[in-house]
Amino acid sequence: MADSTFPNPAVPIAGGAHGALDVTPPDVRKHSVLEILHSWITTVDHKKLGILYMLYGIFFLLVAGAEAIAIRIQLAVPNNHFLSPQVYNRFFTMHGTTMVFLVGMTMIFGFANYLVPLMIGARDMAFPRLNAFSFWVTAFGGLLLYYSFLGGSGLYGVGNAPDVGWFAYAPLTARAFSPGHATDYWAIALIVSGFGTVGTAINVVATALCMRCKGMTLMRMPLFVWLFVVVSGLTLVTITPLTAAQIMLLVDRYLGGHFFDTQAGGSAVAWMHFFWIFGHPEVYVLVLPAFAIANEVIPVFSRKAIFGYAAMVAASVGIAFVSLGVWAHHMFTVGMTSASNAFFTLSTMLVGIPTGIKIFNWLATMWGGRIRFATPMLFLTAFVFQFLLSGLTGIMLAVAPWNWQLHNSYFVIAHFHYVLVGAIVTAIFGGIYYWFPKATGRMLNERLGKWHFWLFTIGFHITFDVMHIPGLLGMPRSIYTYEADRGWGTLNMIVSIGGVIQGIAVLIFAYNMIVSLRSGEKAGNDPWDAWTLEWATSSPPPDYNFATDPVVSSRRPLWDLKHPEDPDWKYEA
Amino acid sequence: MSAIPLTPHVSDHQHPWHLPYRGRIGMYCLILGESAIFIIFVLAYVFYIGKSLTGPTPQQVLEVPIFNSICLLSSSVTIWLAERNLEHRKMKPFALWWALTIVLGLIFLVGTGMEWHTLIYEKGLTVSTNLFGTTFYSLVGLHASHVIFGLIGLSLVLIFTLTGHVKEEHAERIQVLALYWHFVDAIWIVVFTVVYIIGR
Amino acid sequence: MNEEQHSGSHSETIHLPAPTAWPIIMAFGVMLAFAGMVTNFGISLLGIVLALSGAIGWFRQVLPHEAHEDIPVVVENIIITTTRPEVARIIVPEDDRAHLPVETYPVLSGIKGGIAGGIAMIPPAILYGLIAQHSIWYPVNLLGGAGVANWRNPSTADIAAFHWQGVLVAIVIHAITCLLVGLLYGAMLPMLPRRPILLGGILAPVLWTGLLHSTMGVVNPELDQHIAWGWFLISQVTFGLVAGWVVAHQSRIRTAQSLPFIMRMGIETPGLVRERESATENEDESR
Amino acid sequence: MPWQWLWKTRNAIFAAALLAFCCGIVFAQGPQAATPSIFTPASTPATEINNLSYFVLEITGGIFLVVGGLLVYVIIRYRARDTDDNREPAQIYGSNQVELAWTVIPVLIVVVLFLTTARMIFAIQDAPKPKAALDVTTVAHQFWWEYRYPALGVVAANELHVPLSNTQDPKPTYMKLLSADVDHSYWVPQLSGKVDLIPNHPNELWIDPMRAGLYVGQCAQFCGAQHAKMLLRVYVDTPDQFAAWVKNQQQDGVQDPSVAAGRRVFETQACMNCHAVRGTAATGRFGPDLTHLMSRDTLASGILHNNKENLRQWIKNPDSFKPGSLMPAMQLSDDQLDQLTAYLSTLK
Repeated sequence: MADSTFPNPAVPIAGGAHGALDVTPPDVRKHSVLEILHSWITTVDHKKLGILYMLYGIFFLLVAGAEAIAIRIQLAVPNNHFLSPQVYNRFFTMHGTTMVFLVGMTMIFGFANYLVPLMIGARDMAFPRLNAFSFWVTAFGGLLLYYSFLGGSGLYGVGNAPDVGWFAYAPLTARAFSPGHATDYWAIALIVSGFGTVGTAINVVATALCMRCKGMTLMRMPLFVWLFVVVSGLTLVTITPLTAAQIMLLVDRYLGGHFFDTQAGGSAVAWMHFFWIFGHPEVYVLVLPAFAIANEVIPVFSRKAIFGYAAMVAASVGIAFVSLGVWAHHMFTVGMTSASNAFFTLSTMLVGIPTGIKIFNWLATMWGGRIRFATPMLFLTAFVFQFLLSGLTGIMLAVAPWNWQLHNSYFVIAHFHYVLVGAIVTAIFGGIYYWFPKATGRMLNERLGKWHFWLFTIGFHITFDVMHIPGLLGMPRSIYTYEADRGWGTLNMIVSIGGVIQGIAVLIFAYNMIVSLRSGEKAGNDPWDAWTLEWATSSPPPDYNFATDPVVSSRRPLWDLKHPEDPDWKYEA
Repeated sequence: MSAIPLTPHVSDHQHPWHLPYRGRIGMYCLILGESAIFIIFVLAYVFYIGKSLTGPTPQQVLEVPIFNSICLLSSSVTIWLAERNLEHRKMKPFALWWALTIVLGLIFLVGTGMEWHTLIYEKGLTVSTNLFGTTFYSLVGLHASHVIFGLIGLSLVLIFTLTGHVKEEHAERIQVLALYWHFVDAIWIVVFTVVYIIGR
Repeated sequence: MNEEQHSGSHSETIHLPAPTAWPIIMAFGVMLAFAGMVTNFGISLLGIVLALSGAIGWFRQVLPHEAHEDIPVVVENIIITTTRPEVARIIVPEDDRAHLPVETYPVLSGIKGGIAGGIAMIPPAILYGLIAQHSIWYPVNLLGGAGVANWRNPSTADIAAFHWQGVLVAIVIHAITCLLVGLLYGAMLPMLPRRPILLGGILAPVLWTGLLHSTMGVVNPELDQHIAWGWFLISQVTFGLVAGWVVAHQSRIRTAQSLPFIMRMGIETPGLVRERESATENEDESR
Repeated sequence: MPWQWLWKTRNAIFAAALLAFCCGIVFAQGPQAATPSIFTPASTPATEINNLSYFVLEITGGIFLVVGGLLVYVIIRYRARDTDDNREPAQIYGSNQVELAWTVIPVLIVVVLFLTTARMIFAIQDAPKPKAALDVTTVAHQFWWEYRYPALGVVAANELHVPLSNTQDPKPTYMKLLSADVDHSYWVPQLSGKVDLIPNHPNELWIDPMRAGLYVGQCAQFCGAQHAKMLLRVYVDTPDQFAAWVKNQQQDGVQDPSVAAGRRVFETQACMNCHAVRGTAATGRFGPDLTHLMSRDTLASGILHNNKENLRQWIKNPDSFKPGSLMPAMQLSDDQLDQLTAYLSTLK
């Protein structure tokens, strides 16, 4: 690694700045179906595993989306009988659990797997076999969870899925109130997929710290990689408490323990603490990757460097730390002391400061740029707007007295769907439009993409803007139906219509992926005129990513090549 | 070996490019996650001290396992001595210290097993007896399971050493395993303090 | 370190970790081992056997040497090019506002000013307490009242008495607010025209008092009921004047008003950096 | 050209129009009389929260206008145009001063918001309890509410009666909140914020309703199959009404010999294992106390109007109204049903 010969002197191209790289064309040998299947099952390649993660996530996005549509049909009119209460309770439990653990977590780790090694100029993850194990154990955990629909009470019982809410508050999860195995499925499936999550988190941190190419110092890493280091660190200290709580739950259910047995002096509130010690940072585990995508897409489409790189890193680390001390804002109504309520109000509001810094920095990045509104940028612009709104409703919820009214109401549902759909899913869509050409070599269809964007965004706002209102009018969450005289009917009908529009948009997206994969426009290695290392190799990248190890000297290595007269390293040094 | 010149900056070529060992970073991450699990169990234990509605209480049944603890904690020293010997390519002392570490760990496990046997069959404390039983067996059991996993790893290394497969170049990997063992020992200090000193 | 990934890349092949089925077998085994808890013990047993065999197979993959396969490299030129070959610069006109003074105060001066002002506004507040209510605790409790438990409809005597929580909360609120205001002041100072005494001493306190006057009913109604706005304004102006005086007596630095707003904001961009460097060079020469 | 611009942004305009249309529907229809809106408070805690919420709404609304306005400005002003000169824009890397400024301003806003909130938390949560306060013990069950008035010797179910309060002579109601099984949450939005009912973890809640009338709400913590039909009804009575209600509730169950057959059914068919009728052998505690069943407006925790036909249907098959309810269908014959209904109808 020590010598630095220049085997490929730059070839001048008329009208463009330039550099040169060595790569290979993709392997063109014909394979049988079995061979291809075998290669995907046995692969330890971070790119293939990343794609597997994404496909798995998209599959469960459709499943959990279908559950959401069923839930919305049930709630569209008062006293509906579309779903029985039992089925409704299973659906909303499975919808929440699936979206958080099987869609959110897998998709973000899909991005991490595919992009982190490419962005830091590495050939693979630090532990490639652990990477494969992590994916498969997560995947099997998800399948186990859904197997509960078939085998809820053991193979011989009537099929039922978990129905205790994704938060599974004790003592509803005790044997006395949840007989059969439905709740066990929930706990066990999450423990199993938790192994995979922890494995991948370890892998991402080790990759980012130990596999960087020459010259890629920590303060030159793309913000995307930085954010994923923070996310993985946060995952390590949040998924594990969940696992601990699930172990306690299983001790209670299988060995007759009393952790959450209120009859024997156990505490139902202890479960809430343990769950939210996981549950709240988990929100940041999911939303920081959305920031990561924004940090890459917004600068490229604004044609400007990110504003305040160091401040962005500091804000991300700050968010991670503060997020560990805010969990009890989910518990303002359980009867904590007034001093605790005040403390958690303050700590929750403090999260608003680093997130505010991030929004301002994105705005400043766009300010003075030449913003191209291609589909990825459309999604990321909507992301900034929607994230701003969800942050503001978050401030409202942090105000403990107001939270006593809003907690567990549809206002909360609207708020966190604003974060999860309006910020995270929107950013992930943007990210897929942005990196799909890199992963497949073909562009996603721009026209279908615009349809997807506008239908999805309009549907989103119809659903979740309106959904705040029934919460303010007293509608609690998790109810399978409601009385006709409460004045919630019309609002819920509108919300449901919006949900269907979003569903259509997601189907358009799935169609777009299939069509573009077969016959999309050829992408070339750098379709967006971008600046990070993944665009310095062919699309899709060869198995070994880079034929020769890259060497970088700034945060935007490709900018340096494209603009030798104004390179970043001159400024950063 | 060649490199792609992505506008290399002059100063970059003067410093050797050094990155941390991935095994060590991975183990630190694992330890971070494991610590979080233990923190939750320890918090649960502390929270439930004195909340049991029925006996027996810790004062009635628990005896402080001093010999056990000394064995486990001294195994941290022996494994450190083993590491030092490996670095200096002294394979025989390495194997000796390493084996001693395993023996000390085994003594600890057997001690814990005897303690549990007494508690279950003589003093009538099981997981389902009361809150103390639930939290005690969970916390100590969680730690014991880590000791077991550590011992399996240590034994594998010992087997490979005796068959002559372990060489000096594996020192880094073996140090990673030793790191895990140090962690298990350090956790015992916490568990010991909470269960046998604060909780008793 | 990183032996198999990064070595030998100069040849026609590259070592990559070999594909292996052991991780998926182990993953399936782990899942089955757990699934046995909800189905049948036999499934757990099968899972454990699978997981163990997976672990052993995996072990043999990495020990004593990690298995890898050789991927042939075909060298192809990749052209890195852009459709926008030129970069715009922020143009800084040289004659921009050259008549304004070219000196201002460093950011830290704002913090110092905030501390000094915070200390200076205590005497007038205490004086008000002594004159109006014969108690130095009166203004303290008004400020700290939010943190004192059970503080509902307090009597004047209540407010005039000593409460340690009130003192504590008042000190914290006072210190934080003064520091923050000072910091904000220091951060924005280099962007704004000078006259810190006029701006920070008179204008800002008047605006601030007006803002508080309109919102205090919600923020703290007890304070709102008992407050003497005249005295409040005096305290605020004291803060502003002292803070401004302290700032004004800091040594000045040169980055100043001859530059356009964008440079006074401290914006970092290639063109401006060069400009700034050349400015400091000129400065050195002139000295 | 403005027309071109309009054409290009037709999607955005379409979206805005659709949103405006939806909002129109919402506000044209307006909340109905029975809507438990948090913006129509009738009790001190709810009123104070209402005032606080307007204050927070103003601040967050201001932030939204500023930041959202900047975003819209940036999108319009800095979008790539056809007249683009095809250069990269000037690269700007950051500014410590600007970062500092937009860090400190949010911190100041947080300080103000926090102080306001903290004061309100202490004011509501730690309010001193006046001597005149009425004590009620509320016990939540899957899926109904039990109300005990320890000082008055009254046990009621599902419909809470409390006296009217006023600022001169406050007569607040202090509720001790308990749970018999799983977590529940007490939420009548017009009277106060919600407080959870957690087994082995007593909580407290106070209200001082200033307007007489009926206030509705429902359980706000998922508690099992029929969480949705665990409705709350709080009747705020004038002092005279309340006194009359208490007087009636304090009496034993009516003993009408003309319905003795129904009473026999009640006592032989396991009804009395779960339900109590004071003055009889029935002392069950799992289900609602039925001593004054007919003094209530509703059945089954607020989901059915209380009349003979509904009562009969409910006894016949509770699952047809509340699938998953813990009350079993007793497989009574039609005669038994008629007799039982007749008996229960006398329990005024």
